[in-house]
Formats: sequence, C-alpha cells, structure tokens
Amino acid sequence: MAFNPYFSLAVLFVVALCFGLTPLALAWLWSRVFSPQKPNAIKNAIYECGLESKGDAWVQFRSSYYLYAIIFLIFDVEAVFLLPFAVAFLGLGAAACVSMLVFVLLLVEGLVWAWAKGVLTWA
Amino acid sequence: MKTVEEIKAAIEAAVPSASVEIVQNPAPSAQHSLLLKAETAVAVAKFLRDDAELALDFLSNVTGVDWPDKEITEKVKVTKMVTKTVEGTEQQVEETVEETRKRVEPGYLEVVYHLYSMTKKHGPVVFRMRTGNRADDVKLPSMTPVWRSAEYQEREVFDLYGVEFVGHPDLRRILMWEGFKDHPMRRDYVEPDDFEYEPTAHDEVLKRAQAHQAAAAAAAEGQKGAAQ
Amino acid sequence: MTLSAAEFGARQHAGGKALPEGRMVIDPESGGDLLEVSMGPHHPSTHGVFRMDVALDGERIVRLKPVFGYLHRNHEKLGEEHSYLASMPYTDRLDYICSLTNNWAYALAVEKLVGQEVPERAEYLRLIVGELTRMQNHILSVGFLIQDMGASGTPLMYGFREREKILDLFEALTGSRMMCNYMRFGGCRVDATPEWLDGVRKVVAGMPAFADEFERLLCTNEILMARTQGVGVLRPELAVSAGVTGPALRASGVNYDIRKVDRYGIYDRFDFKVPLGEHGDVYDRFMIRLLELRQSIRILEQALKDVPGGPVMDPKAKIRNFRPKPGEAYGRIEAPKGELGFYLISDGTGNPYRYRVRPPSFVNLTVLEDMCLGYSVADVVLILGSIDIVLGEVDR
Amino acid sequence: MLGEGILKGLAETAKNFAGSYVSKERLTTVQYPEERAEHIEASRVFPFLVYDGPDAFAGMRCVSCQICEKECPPKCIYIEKSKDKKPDYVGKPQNYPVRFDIDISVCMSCQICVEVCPFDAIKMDSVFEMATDNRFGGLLLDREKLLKSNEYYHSIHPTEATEVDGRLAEEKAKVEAKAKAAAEAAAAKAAAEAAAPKTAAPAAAPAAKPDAPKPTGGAE
Amino acid sequence: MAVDEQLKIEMGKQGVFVTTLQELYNWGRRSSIWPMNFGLACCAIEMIATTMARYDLARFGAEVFRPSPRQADMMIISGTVTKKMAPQVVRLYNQMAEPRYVIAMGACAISGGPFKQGYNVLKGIDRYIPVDVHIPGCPPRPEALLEAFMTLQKKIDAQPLTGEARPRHLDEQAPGEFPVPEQGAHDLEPPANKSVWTVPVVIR
Amino acid sequence: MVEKADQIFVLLLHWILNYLPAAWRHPVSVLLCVAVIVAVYPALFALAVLMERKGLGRMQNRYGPNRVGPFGILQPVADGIKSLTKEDIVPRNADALVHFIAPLVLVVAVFMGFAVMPMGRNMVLVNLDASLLFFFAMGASTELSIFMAGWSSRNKYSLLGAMRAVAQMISYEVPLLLSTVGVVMITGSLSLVDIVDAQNRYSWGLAHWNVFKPWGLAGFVMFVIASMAETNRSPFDLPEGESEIIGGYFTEYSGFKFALFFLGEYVGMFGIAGLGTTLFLGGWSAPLAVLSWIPSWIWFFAKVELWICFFIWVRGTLPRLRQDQLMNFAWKFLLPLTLVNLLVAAEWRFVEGVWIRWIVGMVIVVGTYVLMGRVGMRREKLGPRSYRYAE
Repeated sequence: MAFNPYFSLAVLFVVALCFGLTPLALAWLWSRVFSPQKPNAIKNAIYECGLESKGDAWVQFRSSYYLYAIIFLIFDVEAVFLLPFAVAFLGLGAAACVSMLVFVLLLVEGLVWAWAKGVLTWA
Repeated sequence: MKTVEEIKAAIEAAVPSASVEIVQNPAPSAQHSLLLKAETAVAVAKFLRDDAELALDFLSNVTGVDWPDKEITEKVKVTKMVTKTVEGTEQQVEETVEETRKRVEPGYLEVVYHLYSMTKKHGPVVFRMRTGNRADDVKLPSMTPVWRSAEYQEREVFDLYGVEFVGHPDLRRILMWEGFKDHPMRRDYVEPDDFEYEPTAHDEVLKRAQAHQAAAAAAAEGQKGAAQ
Repeated sequence: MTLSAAEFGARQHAGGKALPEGRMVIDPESGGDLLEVSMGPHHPSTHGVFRMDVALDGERIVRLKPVFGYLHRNHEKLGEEHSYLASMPYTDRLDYICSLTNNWAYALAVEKLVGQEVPERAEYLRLIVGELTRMQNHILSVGFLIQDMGASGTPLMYGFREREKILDLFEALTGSRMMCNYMRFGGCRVDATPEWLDGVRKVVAGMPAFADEFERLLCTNEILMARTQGVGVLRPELAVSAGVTGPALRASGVNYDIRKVDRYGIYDRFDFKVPLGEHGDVYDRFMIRLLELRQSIRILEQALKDVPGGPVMDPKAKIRNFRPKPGEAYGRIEAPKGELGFYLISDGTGNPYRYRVRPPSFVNLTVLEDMCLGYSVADVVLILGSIDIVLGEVDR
Repeated sequence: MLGEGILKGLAETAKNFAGSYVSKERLTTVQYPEERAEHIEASRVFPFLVYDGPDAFAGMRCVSCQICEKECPPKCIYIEKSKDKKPDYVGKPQNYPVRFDIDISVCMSCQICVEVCPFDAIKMDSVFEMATDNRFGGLLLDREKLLKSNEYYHSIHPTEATEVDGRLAEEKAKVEAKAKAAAEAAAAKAAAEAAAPKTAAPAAAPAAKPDAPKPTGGAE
Repeated sequence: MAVDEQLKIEMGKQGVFVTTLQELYNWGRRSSIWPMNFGLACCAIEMIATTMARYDLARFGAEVFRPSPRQADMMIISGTVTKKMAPQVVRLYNQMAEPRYVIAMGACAISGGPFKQGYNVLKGIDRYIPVDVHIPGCPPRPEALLEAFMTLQKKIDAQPLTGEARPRHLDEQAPGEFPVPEQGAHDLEPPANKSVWTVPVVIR
Repeated sequence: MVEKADQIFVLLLHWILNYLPAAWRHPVSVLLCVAVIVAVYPALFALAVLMERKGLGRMQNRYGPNRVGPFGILQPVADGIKSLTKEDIVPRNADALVHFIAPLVLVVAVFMGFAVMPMGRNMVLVNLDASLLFFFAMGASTELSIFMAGWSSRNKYSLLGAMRAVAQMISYEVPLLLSTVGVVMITGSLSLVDIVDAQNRYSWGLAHWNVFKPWGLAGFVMFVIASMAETNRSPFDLPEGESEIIGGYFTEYSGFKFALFFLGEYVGMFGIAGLGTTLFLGGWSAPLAVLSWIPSWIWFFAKVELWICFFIWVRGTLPRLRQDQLMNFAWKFLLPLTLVNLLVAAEWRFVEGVWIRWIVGMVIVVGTYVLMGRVGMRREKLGPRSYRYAE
C-alpha cells in the first residue's frame, strides 16, 4: 500500500502545532483558574529601558537591508540551479562542468560588481 | 612654573583690559588663585591656554561655591552733629558715638577653575569668577569654548547652583530632572520633607520626624475614632 | 534632529571636529526615518543607571545625548553636612570598585589643606593597597568590556576570580571587601601584619600568570580585534581639551600620568613605565589597561621588597574634632580611572565649607558623543565600556 | 593565520573546563550554605555592644557618652541616657544607655563608631545573615539584640579582643592600685577618684587602632 | 467568572490534588527564579560577584539574568534608588510578569541608607513597590545575597495556592498596578504609595 | 543481538503495529514516529540547556546548577513549570495575532526539519528525494517567525533584533547551502538517507565520511560557522544581543511564549547539527569499522550532542561580532570560499590518484583561506599591536 509521503509531513505539522499550542493552552488555563492576569496600562506599555516609549518603532528602514535581500535572492536561485547539476555531477562530462563553471563565474562577477559598488558595505 | 603674581602680570600684559585680583589662600597648600572679571574672562582663559610658557591646556576641575548673604554685626564709630544743651544753650555739637550696626554683605556665587598643563606638566593654576549676586545677576561666561572639559562640569554648576553660563552650547540640568525648580547645592536650599520613618533620628531630622509622627498618630487616632 | 550649530561650534572650537575623517553622519533631514531609542537607565551594558538618548539611522548613531543623574546621591552636599572624618566612608562609595584610591585622594587633599605629614610605612601601605586597587579595577573593566562585547561571562569570571583574591586581602587588612574606609588624615587606620604582606606577595606573584592567561584568551582574538580596532577613536587634541585622564588619555598617546607628574606618595622611588597607545581606539584602551596591570605588578614587586617599620599614623594627627584653619586645597591622584581630585574649602569649622569631587569618569564622558557618532549601536556599548565609568562617581 | 587567536582562546577555556575537575584553583566555588569561606578576623559587618561577665546588663561597657551617636556618618545610632548610674568595669558609677538602637537598614559598616568609642564598648560583628522580610521589626536592633558577651567578641576578633582586654585590665589595675593607695592614704583618696576617668587617655596605642588619640571621655 | 469559581470549589474539595499542585507550583517557581539584569550602584558589584565563580548563584538555577523585565521573576534592587531613578524602577517592576519578587539589597535600597539625608535619594524602594526580602549591609556580602535568596525560596514555599493567605499575584482583588510617581518641582509626587507603605509610629 | 539493539525502535514499532488492524497500521505508525520526534527533541533540549549551563559553569571555574534535583538535573523541569505558570504579557500596541503566531511558527518549522533526518539505520520519517532542499526550506521559515516576533512587538529593540536576524539569516543561508553542494556533487543525491549510506563504507577500518576529504573538511568548517549564524548562536547571536539591544526580537515575550522561542532555538540547533552530522560526519555510521556494534541511533545522537558541546564551548569563549562584520564575513569571505570549495569537489572527481587529489584539494582550499584571511585582516587594518612606553 503506497502512501503519500506528505501525509507524514502533515501529521508532523499538526502534532508540532499541537506541541506548541498545548502548553499555551495550559498556561491560559492556569491563569484563568489560579493566577489571574492583571493587565494594566503600565504593564502593557512597550518596554524601553524603564522609560516611556517615545515615537513609533515601526519606521522606514534604510534600503541597505533590501539590497542584501536582492543579492540573497540571486544566490539562492543560483543554488537552485546548482543543485540539479550537483546531483547529476557524477554522470556529467568535463564540458558540462566547465559550462557550469562559467555560470558560477558569471555570478561571482555579479558578486564582485556588487562588492565594488559598495552594496556589500553594511551601513 | 610661574608664581601667581607673575601670571597676573603676564595676563595684564597680554589682555590690557583685564584687571586680575589675587585671592590669597592661607592654607598650607598655598594654592592662591586669580579672580577674573566676567567681561574679560574668556580672553584671559584663551591666553592661559595658548601662552607658550603657561600652556594650561587641561582644565581639570570646575567648582561652584555658594557664599550666601552675610549679616554682619559690627560696631562703628560714628561722628554726628547732635543738638545738645551745653551750658544752658542749645548747640550743635560734634560727637563720636559707638553704634551697633547691622549690614548685609551681599552674597555671590563663585565658580572656581583648576588648570593644569599636560604639555609642560605643571599646575595647578586656579582662577575664579564671581556673580553679582545670588538671585538675578548670575550670569558668567562659559569656558566650554576654551576647554571642552568644562561642558558637563559647568552644566553641573548650573544645575546645582544656578549659575548661568553665557556661551555654553547646551545648558540644561544634568543631575536633577527637567522640571526640578531648586538649586540644591545652595546653602539655603530646603530639602523635601520625607522623614516619616526615622527610628534613630537626632537634631534637625528628629524634629521633622517627630512632626510627621505626631501627624501620623493623630491621623491614626482619628481613623480609629471614625471607625468606632 | 542633528547637532545644533552651537553644539557643533563648541566642538570645533574646543579643538576637536565632531567627526574624524572617514566617518560620516547622514543628514537625517534627507530621508529615511530615524529611530529614537533610549539606551538605559535600565540597560545591561550601561554599567549601572546611565542613559543615552540615541537617534539611529538603521543601526548607525546619528545623535547621542548622555543623560546623567540617575545615581545622583548628593555626595557633595552630604560632605558639607558631615565632619571631615565622616566623609571618609562616603568616599568609598564614589567609585565603588576602587574605594581605596578614593580614600587616598581624599586623605591627600585634607593633608594638603592642613599640611599634614604621613609616616613612611603608611605611604608604603597606601601605595600597596592603591596599586592592588588599580589592578582589580583594570581586570574588572576589561572583563566588563568583553562582557559588553557579548562574551558569555567567561573573561569576566576569570577577572572576578582574581579580584576575589585581592578582595580577600582588603578584607583581611581593612575589614571590608569593598568599602574599606582605610585611610586617615596622616596615615592609615590599621597596620598590616607580616602575614598580610606575605599574602600580598603571594597574590602578586600569581598575577603575571593570570595576565598571560587573559592575554592568550583575548588579545589576539580576531573577533575582539575586529570589534575594537579602529572603533571609537579619540584623538589626542580632543582628549586633552576635554580633560580626559587615565588610561583613556594614555591610549590616545598623551603621556600624562599623575603618578609621574605629581610624584605624590612615594611613587618616585619606584621604577615603572607608562604605556602609551597610538591609535586611541577601543583596542588601545583595552590593551593599555592590561599593560598597566603589568606595571602595577612591577611597582608592587618593588614596594613589597622592603616595607619599612614604624607607625602607620602620624601621632600628631587628629581624628575627632578635626578643624582645619580657613583656606582651600585641591589634591588629586591618579585613580585607576583617571584624575580623581578633591577640592576642599575650610571655614575653620569641623565640616568642610565646600567639598567637591572631581570625578574622572564624569569628565571622561565629555567625549562620549564625539567618539560614538557614526558608529553602530553595538559599538556604543564598547566605547562606553572602554571609557570605564562607574556611575557612583559620574553622578556622585 | 586567521582564526589563530580564536583557537588560542578556545584552548584556554578548554583548559579551565578540564582543570575544574582536577584543580581547586580552577573550581573556586565555595558552596555557601554548606561550605563557608575561612573567617577573616578583621571582617566587619554591623556593630554590637560588648559586655563583660555573665550578666549583660551589669557588664555593659557602654556609658552612653553618645560620641558614637554624634560621629556616626549616616546617623543610625540612637541612645537614650539613663537617669541613674551603675558601676562600670572599674567600679566607677556611670550612666548607661536605657535605649541603644542601631538601625542596620541604614548602617554603612564604616567602623567609625568603634574607632571613636573611648570605652571599647562598641565593636564590629561579623554576622551578615540578617535578611528578613520584616522591614520595620527586623532591621532595628535594640540594646538586647546588640549586647553580646566578651567571649563572643574573643571568638570573632581574637587578636583585637586580647589587646582590648589587656588595656582594660591595665586600666583596672591602675584604678585598683590607686584605690589601694587611697585606702592607705586617706588624704589622696579624693584626688585618685578624680583622676580615674582620665586614665583612659594615656593607654598605649595598640596596633589595631594606633591612630586615634584617645579622647578623654565625653564630648570635648 | 462563575465557571472559574466552581472549578476552584471543585478543586478545593479535592484537597490532595491542590496540595500536590501547590507543591509542584511552588517548587517550580522557587527553583527557577530568574533575576532581572538590573544594577543600580555599589551593591550591583556584589550582586555580580554573587553570580561569579566564588559564590555561584547558578547553583540555585538563578544565573539566567534576563535583560528584559518580561522574562524575569526577580528584581534585585541593588543600590541607591534616587528620586530621578525611582519612576523607572517602579515602571520596570510594573512591566515584569507575575509572579514577581523583589529583593531590596543593601541599606540604600531598604531605607536610603547612608545617603538617606540627600535631597535626591529615595528613602527606601518599599515606598512604591512591595519588597519581599530586605538585606541589610553596605554592601551586603555575596553570601548575604545567597542567604536572602534562600529566604525568598522559603517564603515562596510557604505560600498557599488558594485561600485567604495566598500571595498577591494569585489574588484577583489585589492590585496589579503600582502607580509610577511623577517628578515634581521639588520632590516626587506622591512621596509614597499608601497602599504598600504604612509607617509604624516610632515612640520617642 | 547487535542488530536487534540497532533496530530496537524499528522492531518495537513493528511489534506494536502487529496488534492493530491493517488499515490503522500506517497512520498509527506515522503518529508514533512523529510522537517520538516531538518527545525526544524537547527532552534533548532540556538536556542541552542543562549541559550548557553546567558546561559554561565549568569553563568559568564554577559548578553551575546543581541543587534542583540530584545534580541539578531537574532544573529544566522547574524552568518549564515556572514558564508555564508565568503571566503572559502582550504589549498594548503590538500586533496581537502575529505576536501569538510567531513562536508557533518557529516551533513548527524546526520540528518539520526532522521529518527527513535519518536518526539511525532505517529510522527516518519520510525519505524524500529532495530531503536536503526540504530541510533548507523549513530552516528558512524560522527567519519568518523571528521577523514576525520582532516586528509585531512594536518595540524598538525587537525591531532592531528582527532586522538583524533577517539580514543575518539570509546572508548565511547562502554559504550554508553552498557548503553542502560539494557533498551533493560527490554523492549524487539530495536524499539524506542516500548521503548517509554513501558514507557508511569503510576502507582500512576507517569510514568514508565526507569530512575526511578536502572538500568535505572545508565544507564542514564552513557549515559549522554558517550553522552557528543560522541558529543565532554566539558569536553570531546579534539578533538577541543582550548587551546591545536587550533581548532582541523576544524582548516583549514572557511566559511560555518565550519558552517556546527558547525551545525552538535549541531544537533548531539540533536540526542543523543533525543535518551537519548527516552530511559530513557520516550520520548514524560509526567512524571505525570496529565500533559498528554500537547502535546507529546512539552514534547519531552522540554526534549531535558533541556538536552542541562545541557550540557551548564556542559560546563560552568568544565575544560577539558586529553586524557589518557579520555580513562582510558571510558575503566577502564565506561565500567566495564555498564557491572555491565547489572547484575542489570537481577536482576530487576529475583528478586521479588518492594522494595527488588530496594534496591539490588541500592546497587550493587552505591556500585560498590563508590568502583571503591575510588580505582581509590587512584591509581592515587588524592585527596585534606593539606599544611604546614613556619613562
């Protein structure tokens, strides 16, 4: 009887979720029965070293964060291309390997370019 | 290193309008000081810093001192014209009488600076400045443009004594919170009264604690009465 | 948002541009939101209740305003309300890591005020405890610095391991681990026994091994070097103008050690050198402390060779009913953190008319903003740690 | 090479890790409630009052001169002087404290009270286990709680206590000798009695506190 | 909540269950007290020394110093609380999650100590927040802090889960908020929180 | 006998399943396996926390927890009970839903990774063909959870922590992934089961672990470094950065939600340690043929624990890096090195002769490392210094 392997994954997902939810539920139950939660304005304020928080934390961040994300994307895609090649590597000839090398070198060139442009300088 | 007298002479040679007084220090330390006028103080300070021989490049210490108004009781010999009956006739006679007079010597706030030289490795040279009085005429020139190290120390003097430094880049309270009204290091500062629980008090504190205790006891008594 | 023109002007004037070359602050008006964060008063690495109001651009410091006073305990006011003797235990609590050097500075100022002599044995004892204090302070400050850098306590623990040995010595001599209250005007409170001196010799003999261990653990660590070298540069001109003293000044290359300049106590009898930095960055300040630790060992080795006999207290000295003649005096020593001075004005009564402490940590903080601008949040805690402040002294 | 310093550091911590199983030097923990660090003689925490002999009240050395109260920097001592008198250790009638409170929630353990006491009546204890959840009751020590015997004093500060004992015995001997002389020569009796409190002053300064020129009792 | 009340009564009937639960609960929170990483002054150095090798607070499972009040169980007020700092201390205490404990370490934290005559020094943090254990000393030795820690553990052990004697955090009626004092023109306002600070009268 | 010990869990499972009707067997079998995963790793987490606290203690000349239960072994239990009964605080301005979901996402993601992990011979929940990719996919979603936590708290420190975390984790994702490509190239499979099987061979009594090959050794070292960054372990624990940004992304979490983060982080550590073990240290196989009698699952867990011990050791020694250095290290040092390592792996296949390919491989990888290290240090002007003295 062949079963879908994803069935197991689904079970694991559900169980792991329950694993997280059960103690939270228990904690909630505990607070309902014994230890009442006492929210108040000071307690539920944002913590900021003992002071009242000034200004909002949700501000626009500088673009350098996003540039990293883009380069990451490039290299992650590269890895996606690399992996099938890697799996088939033992069966491939030198020519295929060289062409893959060219592909990698192109990406390296991109990295060097970004490096030279200062994209990789964290501000 | 030069003596105070020599420094005074050098200053007066360099900054002609500066009139510098020497304040003698009778203690064995013999650290005499120069009393500067507020108007010329910055120029003098710059001279002290930049003069090749003095080279007092290091301002070590800035101190505020409060000298409150002093009530001086003194006996003065006064000569005045008195109308007297001398030998039957009224005459204006000059007479010298000893009178007890009370005089209020106005207080002032004083700022004392201790200078050293890091290049010449000598010091200290002490100079001081005085405000006109303790209430409204409390402005003195800031030394922060000359020596950065005065920045926080002058803020402290401003906070605790109330001396206003003209030319200070950022004169705010430093030790006490914003919104605090008093200058606690002044000698007439009245401390907040929170002596409710003082089991081992004496003197001043005892009196205050007792006042609190009496009030608390009365309140407790009153509550008891109300409950009954 | 940015530095006001006046502030900037003051900086320029005082011999230091706001920023050394190569560092720049992005004009906050031009775009990107600033994150206004308060670091402290409750913050793991502000060494107490210090607070810095910080404006961040990403993680970079655009503005940093130190806020003091969270430990303002009215030390000076209390000093004016108490007798000269009663202020001695309070000085312990100024820089609470090095109580004995505080004692020393205060005793020195009062002795200057009244012209009091100190017996030779007492001078030796003062020097020994003073240098022990310097050692434990430097060990601790380096430990805290690495702690701020994110090490999970190990260097700090090793530092405390050695510090406990020194504290045991303090306790055996003065009765207390931290608040020693040991010195008096004209000498020291109690004499040291020969066994105690042997104990000191033993601890001092073990110190070089510890310094070696510490150096192996840290000095060539690439992460540490990367974190500290070139960070928080303090240029010598600014340092002098801002009155920075102690290891922080010497790390910037200025040769100024009050032990050498004033030659107070009996420092002129011993052969020691003053290590000087070149770059004035956090690494230099860190290394200068370790090198000074070795110099302290050297001084102690020499001092412990022959401690003279005799009284530890000038028999003419007065303790109770101590009333100096009117006058004033400023006495200072090279405390582990820099120049610690006491300025006393006497009006002839039993209490000082004015009792002023010149705290090294407080004045050294003047340059904090200049050193931090343009660096990241992570560097700020390092720069602060490398200045080595103690809030008891900053706020008094 | 990059990473060399890191490896050196790792070796150092590994050495300490392994060393903690073999060497006392590398496992410095003293497990407090069960083990205790060696008692250091000079160690001081809070003050206590010494009494001689078996009876705490009769042997109380304090004559309530209130010097310590005055000199205490944080003002944590409160003394109420008695109206009547009781004999002190040399037999001379003296006042005694009806009330002697020390607020150890304020005490800064500075030892100045001990230093200024001309009667060796107040000494420093080495008990530090005073943690309490009773703020007002637990931290105000009254006379009964403060009084501890001379034997106890000997047990915590033997060297110092022996010196003090010697000094007191000397003083007592002097007084007794004088009294003897006085009994023999009735004329000198009055003079001897007048001088008795003064004898506290010239006692040889011991090593433990050689500095303080002993005040001659009372506030000067 | 009616259901909760019923549940409580039901559980009260099953006394044994509650007792075991109580023991487990008390054992759990007693054995895992995480202090807040919070140093104020001199005593903080001794507090740090307590966590260091010689004294090793970690033996009790309490070396997990949390920098955020949300995850901490215990606040060691280690040092002088000035009037400038007091509002922050009270706010931090408020921001801790229940159950929370306070140790006032050293003379300054209990009463202002040697600095109590100062104009900027709060005469005891218990004027604003409830303190569980006081340690006298200036500063207390590290062993004294360990002893206080064990005193706190004993105190926790003795706390019942239900009933009148239950601790503050289990009581729905007990206040969960402790007002933060304002910094006024001359002093803190109010000078004390009357609900936690009642002064006994000293007879003189 | 040896085989029975090795397969004890598998046999146990079969024995249980025998008593069930056939239709139930598969679901129950899955459920049991999942239950084991969800039970074993939290238990290991408790053990690791205790080990960490005690080990750090020993490194620092002290005992560490030793009072709660015998030798302190009940310490994690007490911590658990405490966390369970602690009040749960949600900041007023926070995004409550995201704030609630974030720890769950973390826990689920880290557990999902174990689905493809061979924990012993025949002990794997799902043998996917692309299990390596699956693992990385799951690992990447932990970033999401951390960002959710930091962002939703609306706390400035949390936000900084979240930003740091995202930047750090995506940066190290690349070298982490690329350092494993060499293994895939030589093994020719993305299935972790196949990768272990490929290493479970012996020549002269020594196993064919990937770490014993130049590309494997280099890959291993880089994997270790990148894995420390991926799991936010010291010296890459910037998102938490206690001394800088308080608690980072979990500053505002209390009670059991915080405990879940704590747990998730450690379980994630096991996941990545397990993956590293599988890829480079031969998974459940013994290092020496003579040691093959020890059950495979013992080998696996022993290696994982050893890995954790190394993490603890590093944590006890090293200070933290700074954000820009961290990023530079990933992009300018690790990434080029991983690419060079691909060359080495290719060289391994094409060059004949055991010794020659060994030497050539080592020369390439070590040479690049030394060169780049030297150039990097010089460019950043880093290095030991000498000091002058004034008299």
